[in-house]
Amino acid sequence: MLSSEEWGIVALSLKVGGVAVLATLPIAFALAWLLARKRFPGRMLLDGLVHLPLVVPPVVTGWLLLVAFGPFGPVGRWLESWFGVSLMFRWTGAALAAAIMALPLMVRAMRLSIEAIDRRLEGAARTLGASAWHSFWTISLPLALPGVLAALVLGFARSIGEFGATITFVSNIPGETRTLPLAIYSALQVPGGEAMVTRLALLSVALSLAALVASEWLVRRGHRGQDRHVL
Amino acid sequence: MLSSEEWGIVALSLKVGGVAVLATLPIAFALAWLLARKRFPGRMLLDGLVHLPLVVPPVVTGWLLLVAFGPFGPVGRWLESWFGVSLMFRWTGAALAAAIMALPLMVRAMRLSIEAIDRRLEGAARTLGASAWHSFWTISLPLALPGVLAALVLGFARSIGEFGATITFVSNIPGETRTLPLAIYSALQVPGGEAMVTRLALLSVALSLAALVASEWLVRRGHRGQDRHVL
Amino acid sequence: MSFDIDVERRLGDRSIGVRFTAGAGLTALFGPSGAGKTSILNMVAGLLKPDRGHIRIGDRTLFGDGIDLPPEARRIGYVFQDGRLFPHRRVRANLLYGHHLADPADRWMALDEAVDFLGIGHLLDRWPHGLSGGEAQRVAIGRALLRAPQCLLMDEPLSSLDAARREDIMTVIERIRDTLKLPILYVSHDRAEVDRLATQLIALDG
Amino acid sequence: MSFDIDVERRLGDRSIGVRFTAGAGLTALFGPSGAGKTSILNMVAGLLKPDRGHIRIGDRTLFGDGIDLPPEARRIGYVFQDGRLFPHRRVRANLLYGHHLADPADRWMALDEAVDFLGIGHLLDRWPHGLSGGEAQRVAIGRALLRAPQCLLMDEPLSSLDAARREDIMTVIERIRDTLKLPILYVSHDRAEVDRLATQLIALDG
Amino acid sequence: AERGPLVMAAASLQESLTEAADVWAAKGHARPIISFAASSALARQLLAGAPADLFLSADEPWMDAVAKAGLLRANSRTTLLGNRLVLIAPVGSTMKLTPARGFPLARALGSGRLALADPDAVPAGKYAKAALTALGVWTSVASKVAPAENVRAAMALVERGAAPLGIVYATDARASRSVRVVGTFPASSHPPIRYPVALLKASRHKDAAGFRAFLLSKQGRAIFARHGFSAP
Ligand SMILES: Nc1ncnc2c1ncn2[C@@H]1O[C@H](COP(=O)(O)OP(=O)(O)OP(=O)(O)O)[C@@H](O)[C@H]1O
Ligand SMILES: Nc1ncnc2c1ncn2[C@@H]1O[C@H](COP(=O)(O)OP(=O)(O)OP(=O)(O)O)[C@@H](O)[C@H]1O
Ligand SMILES: [Mg+2]
Ligand SMILES: [Mg+2]
Repeated sequence: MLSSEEWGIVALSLKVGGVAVLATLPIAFALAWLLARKRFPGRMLLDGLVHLPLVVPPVVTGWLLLVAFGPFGPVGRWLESWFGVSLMFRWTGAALAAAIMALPLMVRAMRLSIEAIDRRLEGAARTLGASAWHSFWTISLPLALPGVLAALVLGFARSIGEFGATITFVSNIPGETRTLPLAIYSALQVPGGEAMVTRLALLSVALSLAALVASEWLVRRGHRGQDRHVL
Repeated sequence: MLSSEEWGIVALSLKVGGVAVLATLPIAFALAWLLARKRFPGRMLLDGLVHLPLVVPPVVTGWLLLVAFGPFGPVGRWLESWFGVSLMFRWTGAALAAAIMALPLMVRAMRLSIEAIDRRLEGAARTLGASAWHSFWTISLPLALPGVLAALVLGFARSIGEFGATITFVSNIPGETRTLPLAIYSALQVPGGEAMVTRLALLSVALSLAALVASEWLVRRGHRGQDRHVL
Repeated sequence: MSFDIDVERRLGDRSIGVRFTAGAGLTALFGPSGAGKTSILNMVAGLLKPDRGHIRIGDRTLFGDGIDLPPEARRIGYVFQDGRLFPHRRVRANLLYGHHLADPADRWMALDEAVDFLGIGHLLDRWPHGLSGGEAQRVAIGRALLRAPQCLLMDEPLSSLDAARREDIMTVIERIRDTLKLPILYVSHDRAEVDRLATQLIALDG
Repeated sequence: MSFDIDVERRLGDRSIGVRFTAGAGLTALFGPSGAGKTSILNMVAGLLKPDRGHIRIGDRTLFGDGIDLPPEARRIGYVFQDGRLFPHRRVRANLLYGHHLADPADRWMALDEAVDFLGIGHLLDRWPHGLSGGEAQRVAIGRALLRAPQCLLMDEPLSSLDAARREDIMTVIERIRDTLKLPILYVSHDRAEVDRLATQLIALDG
Repeated sequence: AERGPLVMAAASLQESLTEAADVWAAKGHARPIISFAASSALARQLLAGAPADLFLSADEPWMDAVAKAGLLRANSRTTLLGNRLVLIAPVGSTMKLTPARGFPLARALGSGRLALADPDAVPAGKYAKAALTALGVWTSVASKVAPAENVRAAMALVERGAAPLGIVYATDARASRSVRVVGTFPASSHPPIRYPVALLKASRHKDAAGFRAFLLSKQGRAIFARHGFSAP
């Protein structure tokens, strides 16, 4: 059904999208928590920064990544000299680009859920002997689960669809950075490539539908009979 | 500070983003409501469809729009012959592209808020004489407001940043479809255009920050002292 | 005859049911925790659909014989066991929510009067969040009375009030029962309260 | 001397304050709705920070003199006026939440015993959503007792329970008061309840 | 003011064509409205029935596709410009290398990559691939290529040091201060680089043909030459 090249592209997309979303999740949650719960100077600024990848065209984001993480860039130079690591032309670079593009969506979704938590339940947990930390893990986080799941779905879908920042930052290298959207782009550049485009586009749709179904299943599993509002 | 050409670009971006978000808002809310509240055959499919613009690379979305809404496309032909309207090369087409790209983000945000509503409050409104419709307007919708505001912010930011679908669908026409990201793209094509790129990128950042501040202000105004959890 | 109720409904793995007719006045539902008192009020209010049976109040059929009136058409004032105030509306807007929706000709209590005997005048501009338990309960009573109901459902309305306030409100309930002759379905665990107010007593067992 | 409390706190445009010392046993807080009873319990529990003053229980200072213990270090069992059960955990997990966190050596009640006198054995696998008012209240009492507290705060714990269940629970409270000698701060509007349980009565006025 | 003709032009013509339009407008004509995007995107818009007057493509196949759909005005297609391919390196690089048959490109790259526009899709990349193939070095560098979205993106990779070498149009390299031209590819090593121009059948604008003629005129060609384009 799929050629082995197509399988490779799908596998790479899954790897890039999966790693991007899972690695971003804790950071995004921390940011969502900060923005939802804390008042500090520079909060609006942080909020703005988080939204940036949404506003700035992806190619510009990719270009900024190149400027920062490229061999001449400050971060790139530092990574290279301290860890001998370079993200250039690597799938890890593609994951970084995808993660940054997915970040605003993930933060917003989780922030909405965190803001909807009944904080008195956290107080109740504290009187029952839970430290702030324990109450976070057993009460706040589970109650924010709808947002976390929404963040996973949105983030994964966005990562799977990421194109502009990726190709600008790490170019379009088969087997390393050529994810589904980049393969689709290549096909679109060729007159008469529509059949290939359709085929690959349907593939990405199938991937994200699978992610959706999985997340709905998780929600349903988590919700069995419970409801958020009690007395 | 800004040249008149730059002012024109900013004004166009605001118009495109504003119209896209405001026109999409009711549709997105209706979809969010359906997905959050109703169980019907094909619900997963609808959910998947809503997420599509996130997954499929923007150029593909633009291409599909072109195929459907172009003068030779089925919808385009119908619009032309019945209403004498064409979206080709028009800012309305850019708004359509932005709206479609913003849709998944807006639906998710509002869906999260709708799912967090304490439905017993709607029951209470009904016993007080409110029709389902009145209870929706006076109880459900205000309680879903955090999600609506998040949808506005996310949708506007996404619209302001929309590039791939727009340039593919309605091209890059000064004064009509050349929004900020397209102007940035044009500047990027000019070697040494970095200064211009930076300038325009900062402009889009400023726009979206303004939107953020406005939304935070709205939230605070709406929340004065209230809290979602009572007894 | 004001109440003619015969309903049954499965909840989880148990079945809640009751069958009674009651004359005018205040009918007290009595029974242990979990017996199904709240569920029965919910069925009368139209918030919970009985699996079978009928609900008639006076000469109106609310449920049964193919009829199933929506809650807003039942013209019932329901004081919930939990306050269930609207968190996004101030106390005044909570009180007036149903009042504004009612036909002016049907209204039989004014805001001032309710505010007065409930002693909530100083709370009108507050948000529900931050009200004490008893304060919220009083606002909930006011909201239900101001909606111009033709029948009252009260689920432990006085449970967290002090004796003096309780006395004031009971006086008003008696007036509603005797002067306005509204049928009232009343849930309480307090024997003294029930003895004083109830015209009739329906016992449920758990 | 078990309670030595002297606190003050502004809430909105009013000031809540109380100052009392009480001996061993059960101290009842009595006062009209809105007097500040719940706020005082919240201050003792560490959920509301007094503007000034001190809170001492036995020989431990919970607040004042530069000390402000976090709620989890106060070793208090708090039965809230509203149930405040964790909606995402089943009844059993709600009951055991604090139990598991307590030092086994400090525990003085087992799950079985609590379930037994509260009569909630059939609810253990249920979600809090769908519990009746009295059922939720009983689970909340159990959860506070099982947390192995060294002091109890109870805010109208029996308000929506029937007489028989109330009797069972009062017997247990008496036992806790007399055998375990835990200091208890108790809010109730029920005169009979207070007369029977209270060693000492603190009146607050609104 | 009167609207000028609508011109669909390859993005790489941005500076030169803008200048040409300015000069044309200064002659008292309505200023043409120019949409710059990838030739592929523009061609697809035309294929979908977009009503434009003039199309300037960066390569022949997309113009062919539009022609095949019967959208071009008869006899209006002609070649406007030519360009050259150059090998570039970051400005600080001291690399010496002349593109010629069998030149040691792979060795010069070492473990680095060669930045190109996508050789399977984007015109500049296709020319580069053809040139390297003709010079007999393609097989040795094929696995070291970094295919970018377009020429400018490829050049950015070299400018930022991500790639030690890249192949771009002479016009691009000339305009960037961050890259150095290492060598120019022999014109014979690749198919001639040509920018075709054509009027569209759907064109109604009275100035369309005039603007096309102006671009092809001596004055027009001089503007493009100033930006580094060669005559076709
Ligand atoms: N969704 C549900 N699933 C399972 N059982 C339910 C559900 N909803 C209610 N019940 C059960 O139905 C019974 C009746 O509940 P109801 O709230 O009517 O009791 P009640 O008589 O009002 O009790 P209380 O005096 O404690 O308020 C309870 O045992 C309750 O646990
Ligand atoms: N955030 C707030 N803003 C303004 N007033 C507040 C706030 N929180 C509490 N109050 C007021 O403080 C007073 C004390 O409240 P508290 O809940 O302690 O009363 P209580 O004695 O427990 O009453 P009840 O018996 O009705 O439960 C009430 O009048 C309440 O309205
Ligand atoms: Mg009940
Ligand atoms: Mg209280």
